[in-house]
Amino acid sequence: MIADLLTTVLVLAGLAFFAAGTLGLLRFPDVYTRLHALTKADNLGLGLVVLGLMLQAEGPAMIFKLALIWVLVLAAGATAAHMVAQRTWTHGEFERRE
Amino acid sequence: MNAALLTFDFVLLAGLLGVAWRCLASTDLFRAVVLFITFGLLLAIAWVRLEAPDIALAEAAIGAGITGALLLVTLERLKHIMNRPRTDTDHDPAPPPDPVASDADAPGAAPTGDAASRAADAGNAALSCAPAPARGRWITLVVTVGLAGLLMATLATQEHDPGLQPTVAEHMDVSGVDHGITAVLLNFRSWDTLLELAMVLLAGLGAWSLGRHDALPARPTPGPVLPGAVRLLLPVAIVTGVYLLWAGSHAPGGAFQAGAVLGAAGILVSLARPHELPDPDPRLLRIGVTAGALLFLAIGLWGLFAGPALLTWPSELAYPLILIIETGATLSIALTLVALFIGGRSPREDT
Amino acid sequence: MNLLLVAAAGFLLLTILFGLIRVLRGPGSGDRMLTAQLFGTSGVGILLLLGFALDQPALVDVALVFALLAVVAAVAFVRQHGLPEPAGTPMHENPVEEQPHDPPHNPPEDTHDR
Amino acid sequence: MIESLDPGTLYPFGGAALFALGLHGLIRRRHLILRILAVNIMGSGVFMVFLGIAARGNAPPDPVAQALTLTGIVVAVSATAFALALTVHLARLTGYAVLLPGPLQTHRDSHPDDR
Repeated sequence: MIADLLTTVLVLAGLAFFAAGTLGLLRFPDVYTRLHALTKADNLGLGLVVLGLMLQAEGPAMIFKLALIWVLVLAAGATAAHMVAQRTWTHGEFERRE
Repeated sequence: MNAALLTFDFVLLAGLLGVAWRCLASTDLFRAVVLFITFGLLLAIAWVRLEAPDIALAEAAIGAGITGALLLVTLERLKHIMNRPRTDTDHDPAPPPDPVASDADAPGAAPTGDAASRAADAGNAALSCAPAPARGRWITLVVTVGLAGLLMATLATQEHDPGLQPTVAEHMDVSGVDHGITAVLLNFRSWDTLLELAMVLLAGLGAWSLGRHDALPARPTPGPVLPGAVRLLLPVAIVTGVYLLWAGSHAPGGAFQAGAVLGAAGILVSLARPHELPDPDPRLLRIGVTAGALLFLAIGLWGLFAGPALLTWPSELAYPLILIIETGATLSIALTLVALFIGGRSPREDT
Repeated sequence: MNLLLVAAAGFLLLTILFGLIRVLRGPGSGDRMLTAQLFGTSGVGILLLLGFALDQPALVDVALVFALLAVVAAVAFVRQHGLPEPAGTPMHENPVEEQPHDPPHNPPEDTHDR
Repeated sequence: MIESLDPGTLYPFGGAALFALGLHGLIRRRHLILRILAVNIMGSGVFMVFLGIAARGNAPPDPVAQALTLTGIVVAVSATAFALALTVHLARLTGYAVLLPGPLQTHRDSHPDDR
């Protein structure tokens, strides 16, 4: 019962970060600030959803798998964000508001 | 619950159709490719809703990893070709002579807002393409809408049929595995799988035969982040691939999913630091690429002489044989996908 | 509980569809690639939520594959799409550039020091 | 009515629409990359019809249909990769990534094999 309540709270909090990330992606003026919005969804949004689902998981194997997924998404998001930022920087295309 | 799932299905289908439409209507190739990657993601979720986790696994590995990388590297190669100087002075270096390009200026056919997006990325000028001509628009629209209506009417009147599911369930105990799809792929309908491996091999050979000048450029790795990420991801990818191969005997997974994951991992490695990679021994590469089909064929022939018939195996030996075949198939599929991505033979081979 | 998870998955699907606006608008290819990256994360979330809601543990494997390979497209984009190429890479060994009588059309990459 | 709309009934219609959309794109667009994408979308529509029919009803889905779809996806990705390689080759020979009517006109001296 408590676990269900905690799951609800955590998943909803995670969704809030996903919503914030998408909103930032749409509203922020240039690539660098949009990167910032993206990593919020990766780190905290998925992190909170995974944490909420861990409370519902059966057995340590499933919990481990969920944690692994989160770590992989973190690594992928950080790498992609870094590389896109670097590429934009080296090309000097500082894109302005449309 | 049901209503929520139904809403989810409708939104998903609308999203799939919308993404496919925008993808095919795009005048910017890069945008079309990103939309196609998104399409693959939504498709994997659709397969989940159709109770096909095996297909979703394959779609995830292929859609997220392989197709995206393949399309992006193709765009890069095209950009390189289009931007390079022309030596043949007789040839007209004007933009592609679209036979109906004059129609593109017709009202209604011009793209809206794409000019700005193209200008923002001047380096991608070679990656834009003419919009569809206005002429003939209504004919194809009518034909395709009519075809879709016909298909839908057929589907709507079709009687529900349980299909072959009861038959497969009945014979599971002789298949040697506990997962229906693996049993079908490697025991009940092994012909399909053998021909599929042959098909993958043929595609690889075809790309290989186009020559060696299409090699991947060896660029220095910018900074330590990418090698670090690869160092983290590669072991996990290999373990995941082997896990999927092993899981295929009793749960969603199998040779194709494992091969696709390992192939995507190989693509990641070749992208991350091609200049540090030693060129593989061509003979070993050839053995690896053909291993799946040859192993399958050899065991199938053994079945002809020692067992009941070609491509069949006695049920007590089925599990180890299937595992051997699947291991070979995984290796071949992974290597062929990497070879298809790199494109062309290794430069060392001819020297 | 399951209803909440399905609704959450539907919400993530909606964020993907809204994010498509960024893909359509661009303006740069970096923006589009970033958005695809965000879609990958949302897709992982949807798969996990559906896996728990519909009690299909195999979906966690699908999400694992997605999370694992999410970076491949982005790396392909950055490595292939636009990083300045150093001179002397295999792609530069194309025979066209060996013709010296066509200087105005040299590709920008050739301005790097050999 | 609403309760009887299970995914197995709903998705095949989406698959038919996807197939038509892909066909439309295949006919209308000239750039070969877009045509390859269009063929892939048509294929996805076919897979969706197939898997949808396999998943109809309350029984477990038909494993034969799923196995054939899996085979189809692997063949599709190999064929796509080969088609992309051919497109690059065509562009290298002619300078264009569209199919033109008439005999193939290649750049003289631009193909390494002629070196």
